[in-house]
Amino acid sequence: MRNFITPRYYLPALMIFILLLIPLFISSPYILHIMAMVLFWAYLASAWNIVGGFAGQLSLGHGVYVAAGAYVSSLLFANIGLSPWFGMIIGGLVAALLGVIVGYPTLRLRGAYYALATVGFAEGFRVILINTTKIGSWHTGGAEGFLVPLLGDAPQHMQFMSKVPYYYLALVLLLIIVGFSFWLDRSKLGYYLTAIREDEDAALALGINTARAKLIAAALSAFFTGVGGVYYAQLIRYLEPNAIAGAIMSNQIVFLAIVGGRGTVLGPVIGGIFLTIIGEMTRILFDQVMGLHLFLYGIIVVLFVIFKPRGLIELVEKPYEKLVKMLNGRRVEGAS
Amino acid sequence: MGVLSSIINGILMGGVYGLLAMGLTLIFGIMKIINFAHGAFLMVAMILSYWLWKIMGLDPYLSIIIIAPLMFLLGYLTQRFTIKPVLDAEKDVREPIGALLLTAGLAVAIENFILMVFGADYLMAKTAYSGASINISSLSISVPRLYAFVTSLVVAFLFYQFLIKTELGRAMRATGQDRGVALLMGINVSKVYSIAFGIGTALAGLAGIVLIPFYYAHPSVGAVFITKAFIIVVLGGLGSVHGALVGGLIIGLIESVAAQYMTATWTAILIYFAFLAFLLLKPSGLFGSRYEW
Amino acid sequence: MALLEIDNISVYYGEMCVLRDVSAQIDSGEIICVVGANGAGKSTLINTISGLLKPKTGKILFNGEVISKLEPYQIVEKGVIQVPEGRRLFPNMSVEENLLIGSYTPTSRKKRKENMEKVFTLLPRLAERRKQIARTMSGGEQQMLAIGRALMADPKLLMLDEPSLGLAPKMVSHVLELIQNIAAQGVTILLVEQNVYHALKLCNRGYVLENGSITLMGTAEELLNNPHVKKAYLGL
Amino acid sequence: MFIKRNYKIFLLCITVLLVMLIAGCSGGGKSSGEVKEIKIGNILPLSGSAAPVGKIGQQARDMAVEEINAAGGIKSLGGAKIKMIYADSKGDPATGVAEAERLITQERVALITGAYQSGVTLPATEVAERYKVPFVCPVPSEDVITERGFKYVFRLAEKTTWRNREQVRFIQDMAKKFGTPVKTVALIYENTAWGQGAVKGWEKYLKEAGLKIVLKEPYPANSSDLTPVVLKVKQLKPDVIMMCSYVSDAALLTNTFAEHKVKPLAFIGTSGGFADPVYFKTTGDNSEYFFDISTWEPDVNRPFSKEVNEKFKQKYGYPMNAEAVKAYTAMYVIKDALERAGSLDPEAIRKALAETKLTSGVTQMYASEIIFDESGQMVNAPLIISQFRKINGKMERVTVWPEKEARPGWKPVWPFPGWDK
Amino acid sequence: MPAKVLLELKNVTIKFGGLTAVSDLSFKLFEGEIVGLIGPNGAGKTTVFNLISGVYRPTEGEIYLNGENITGLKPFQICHRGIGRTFQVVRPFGGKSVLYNVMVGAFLRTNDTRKSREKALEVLQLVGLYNKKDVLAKNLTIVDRKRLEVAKALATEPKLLLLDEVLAGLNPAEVDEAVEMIRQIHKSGITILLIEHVLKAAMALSQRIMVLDYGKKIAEGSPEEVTSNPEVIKAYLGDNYGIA
Repeated sequence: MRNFITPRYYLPALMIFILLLIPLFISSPYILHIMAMVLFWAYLASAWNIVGGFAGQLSLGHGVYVAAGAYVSSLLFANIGLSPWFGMIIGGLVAALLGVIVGYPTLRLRGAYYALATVGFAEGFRVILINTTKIGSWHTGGAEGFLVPLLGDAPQHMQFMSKVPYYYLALVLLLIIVGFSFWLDRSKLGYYLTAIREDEDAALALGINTARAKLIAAALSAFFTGVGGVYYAQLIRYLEPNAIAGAIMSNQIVFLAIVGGRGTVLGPVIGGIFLTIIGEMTRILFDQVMGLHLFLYGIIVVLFVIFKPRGLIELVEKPYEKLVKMLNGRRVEGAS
Repeated sequence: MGVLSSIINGILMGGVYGLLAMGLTLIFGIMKIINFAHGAFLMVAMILSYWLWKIMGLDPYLSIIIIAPLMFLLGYLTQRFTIKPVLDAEKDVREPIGALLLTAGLAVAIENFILMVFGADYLMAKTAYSGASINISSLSISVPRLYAFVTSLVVAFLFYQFLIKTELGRAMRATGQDRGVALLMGINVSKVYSIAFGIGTALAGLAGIVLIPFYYAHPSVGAVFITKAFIIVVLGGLGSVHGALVGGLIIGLIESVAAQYMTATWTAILIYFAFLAFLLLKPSGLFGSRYEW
Repeated sequence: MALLEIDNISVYYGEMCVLRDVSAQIDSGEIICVVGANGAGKSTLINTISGLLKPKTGKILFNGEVISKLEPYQIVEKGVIQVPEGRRLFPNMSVEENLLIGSYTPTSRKKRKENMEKVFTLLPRLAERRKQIARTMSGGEQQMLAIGRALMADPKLLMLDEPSLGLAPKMVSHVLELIQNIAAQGVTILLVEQNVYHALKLCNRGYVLENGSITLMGTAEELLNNPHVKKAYLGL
Repeated sequence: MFIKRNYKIFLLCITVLLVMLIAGCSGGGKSSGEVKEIKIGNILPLSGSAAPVGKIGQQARDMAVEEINAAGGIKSLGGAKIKMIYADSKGDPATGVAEAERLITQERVALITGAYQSGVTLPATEVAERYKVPFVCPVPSEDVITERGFKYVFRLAEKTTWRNREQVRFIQDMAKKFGTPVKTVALIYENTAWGQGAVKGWEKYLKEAGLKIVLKEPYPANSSDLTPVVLKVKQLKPDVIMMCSYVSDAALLTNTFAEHKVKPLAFIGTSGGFADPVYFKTTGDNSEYFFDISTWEPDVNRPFSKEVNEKFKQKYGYPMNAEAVKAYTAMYVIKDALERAGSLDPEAIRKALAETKLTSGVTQMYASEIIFDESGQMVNAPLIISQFRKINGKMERVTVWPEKEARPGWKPVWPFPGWDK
Repeated sequence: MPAKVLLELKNVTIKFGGLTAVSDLSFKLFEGEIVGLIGPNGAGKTTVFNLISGVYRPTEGEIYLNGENITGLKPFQICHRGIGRTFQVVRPFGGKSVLYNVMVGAFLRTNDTRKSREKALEVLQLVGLYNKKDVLAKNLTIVDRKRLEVAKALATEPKLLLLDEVLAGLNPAEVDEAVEMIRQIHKSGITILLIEHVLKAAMALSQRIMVLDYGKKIAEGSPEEVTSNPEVIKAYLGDNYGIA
């Protein structure tokens, strides 16, 4: 019943505020584009985190859902003119359906077997995507990829000439997924998923329908990932099966979440921001050295798995708590 | 005749796949880790073998003497300094996947390290026998593939003998069957892990060496083979050595024979479906059992 | 001098204390038993001696030498051998292979032939079934093999964790007889049992472990007649 | 325990990484002050599997820029020097887009060139179009690149299907000339955008020519074994085998054909892998008498060809390839346009590019006349057929068709003489 | 007083490979009872629990809860129908707080986080873990882990609670505490079936005792009847305990 002016509330609010203001101070579309990508990757990592983090099921094939969302919405857009805004919902739902189709048989598998199965599904899906040039009379482009029609400034179709709307859209998506994760963390489903991650047999004995809970998690994760795919499709406007449904996409999502701290609300966000920025910087700074930036990427993942398996969140959490305490202390002092 | 040719070819390639999968299955059987860096190790061996051939004129098959121990060492050190700490930290975790992630990270790091150092060129050791073939009427058998196949079989045989007959091989199997009791038998399990990872890596290396006279090495060549190796070990049963060999032959045959009736890309899809079917319906594979080792 | 001296050790699982300030000693040639309820810490105790767990405080000496910092394989090398609870054979290996693994350490490897002979004389059934795969054997045979496997390591101190567990009564007495025979050959024995009577009948001295601490010690007779033991186990 | 002990090491590693980045960052941003410099952005695959071709393209451009700058830069702009800003696309479309954004808005380049892969070029050119920054594509050939009604995209390269058209013309020409009727064709192509594009062209032009396609066989670009494909072709005994492959699969196909002694009238490649220097290294004699289509060969009978190639060889240790020549030529096309524009205004540059009519100078090594049509597509991009021949024990690409551009004194060998050579 | 039959096992047998772990076991549990299931290690007690709670499916025979055949149902379905259980080897969700652990159980009967928390806190009071509600489960002592185990099961609001050796490993003072706790639980109207090794406590608690040996029921009756049964003494304590 205290007032809301405690650091616990105003610090996050401040952060969101800063993020909202950024486009006012940064005019460079490139920086905005990169920042949109950063937020986007953080979003994808968070979406993966629902099944990979909370439920502890290591999916290595999330590229499939990005592709599903991207292709479904873009095909509807190109062929029947359906706005990607609606496409987001349909793309997300199709991805969720795919998540259920993939998850139903595979989620019975544990640990490494599940990971392998998701790799298998993703690879199979990618190969099919490459070999399918037409669905009915709709061209998917096969390996040539699919060009999303460019309409210029068409807000009703999620297309903008400026990068600012894309930035805000990514920010909104990220806030939604963080809000969702926050809710999930405190909800029945979240408790159930965590219980499954910690000990599936014990969870069963507590009356948890573990198979269903995992499936719901998989569907939710796929849904959000699919929605992300729709965003990607409108931002990049070119869908290439290998880039979008391939191992690089799938692995990247996982790496971000791991480095950030899987199973936590903000870990994947932090991981997404940290690694994407590092990736971008190394790529620009050392572009004359082939492979360096991915090498560093790999090394960072290795270092984190070895030394900080719970992720960056661990490093951020304590200083943040301290800051909150410090600010809290000051306020109290000031008040008295 | 065409079918016969493709059967022969399938068997020859299948042997090499089997050799690669054997290392993967060994590491899983003993350490319960799926090594996502297996393909990267294969690539390293291919590149090393190529450069030894290129610079010193060393025939790839002779370079085994140098590269196999080197790969063993690489695997040994990788396990000792990267995987071991992760395994130790995850001892009490019910389903440890840290090691799996670690190997995935390692794969990315190794691939790009090689890219940085050696560049991305496609390399193939063009030996005297590289393009040679044995022709019996319209049937032709590729000589380098034949060599690769025979080598794979010999290595598989030796490896099997090693597991059955030697003290260390026995200790490895024991560790795979029951790590806890292996400790009580005076087996230095941590060292056995390192050796197993070393041997697994060396097997990947051998597969790389036999490939280099007819296949092209480049930093991402591992990806071509690693998925196939995953499929094979699941088919043969994770942890099963002969399963890996048989699985390799099956995949080789499917690839070769099925491609006569459909396009090569659809063969790939067919194989993925077979893989998923096995994972879902018979995850223990053809030969796997909990007591494999 | 005591063959094995446990000096005030405490063992933790994470932050949970499973053994608290446990001290005990075993002299050469003794048969010692540790009795206690499920979860009292008996297995933890012998696993700590074997080096699978490291004490947080205190130390363990074997032949006057600190072994509590050594790795399990180094401890085995010194002749401290454990027959784990539930046999835990290498299920996919033959009887012979299980025995061979038993003599993995370099020292015991040298005496492998000799020890194998010994084991086969002691346990002729194993000789008959050399080639049988371990998991296909009956519970009693498996326990025999587990003990035989331990003997291959040429133990100075043999620790048995609930060897009677899940065996038919006839088999139980057979196993106990076997343990006595082994002791007669000069092997010091540390026996962990829930079955109080069996255990105490066999041994010279015993310790009672309760909730991670030693609450009683004494000769077998003392313990058998101790009302506390009776109470704790019988509720009489 | 190990974890704790190494916590500091870990922190150190991360710190070092960050410091490195920050240091690098502050060092990287200092390029705005200089005047008299024209920044040209170049998106290339500098990492990933296409990195080698990215590298040779970079070298060719560097050489051209050096020459242009040494010769006094852009005179109409007061002798301003050209400065290349290279950006790595990793061969990934999303990265290509980000890089195009960066080049345009951060580096403020006057124009962009690149991006080798069609898959990267497609979205990257779209970015340029949006910002109204001219984009010169020397290499990417997917038809659609110049078929989107864009105003700022100019392509020096031929369209994919033009190659297929020329290949078919070549077959008909040879069949007539040597009296060996060609009825059936097998198409083998790697199954990515490029191969799938090629097959469309083949289908169209082969049909027009009345030839029968007996096999249409796509294979995954990273196949571990192509024997199955080869065996399939062998069964069908087509008159001509046409291939569209990257280098590893091109070599793999060639060697496997040799192993199984497949003997059609002709093997015809579609540049790409067949034009890669690695191809000869790894196939040796096996590729003798194969045909390949390309836009340039070291021996092609065109002005400046020899000289520039010699210089390049001196500089980098290996000869140019068609991609390098296109990249090199593109720099001169750009120079010419800048010279005529006399301004860095994108609209002016665009206009100058659109009005390009280069009929002299080193660009002759690529084409005698460089003109863009309204779509920005170069008209009549040159195409030639070469045959792989063993000369003094070494494999060489010998230009044999069309006759006027052929290496003097050399004629195509048709039909394929067989493997026992 | 003719009480209602809550749980009934009819000729339940389970075989693992060649081994018959439980053979032809039949018994009834009446509403409101506390029944002890005792027997030497390896007698099949925990297997009986696994059968009732649905971890294993019997090879033969049926299990009824409130007259409903629950044979072959999945563990979570059985839990829904009102059977809670603890594990002999405690299985907390180690990385989470005590409260979190119990809330997982409490969510079975509610979808509301607040209600689940209330229920969990109530249960924690009952088992005496309230003060440790924010401690990570993996940092608890053995005693507290057992309490937590019980609390988790209780939070699912079972009609029947299966307690697997919750007293094992406790010292006498703790045993007394735990016995008191179980009595409290029983008082709140929950039927209890407990596996015990510590006979004293089992007998003090149970109204009725069943003795299992080699998967067979060898005796059944009041604690006094059972402890004086020579077969039980033989099975449980060894052949000649009485003589020594």
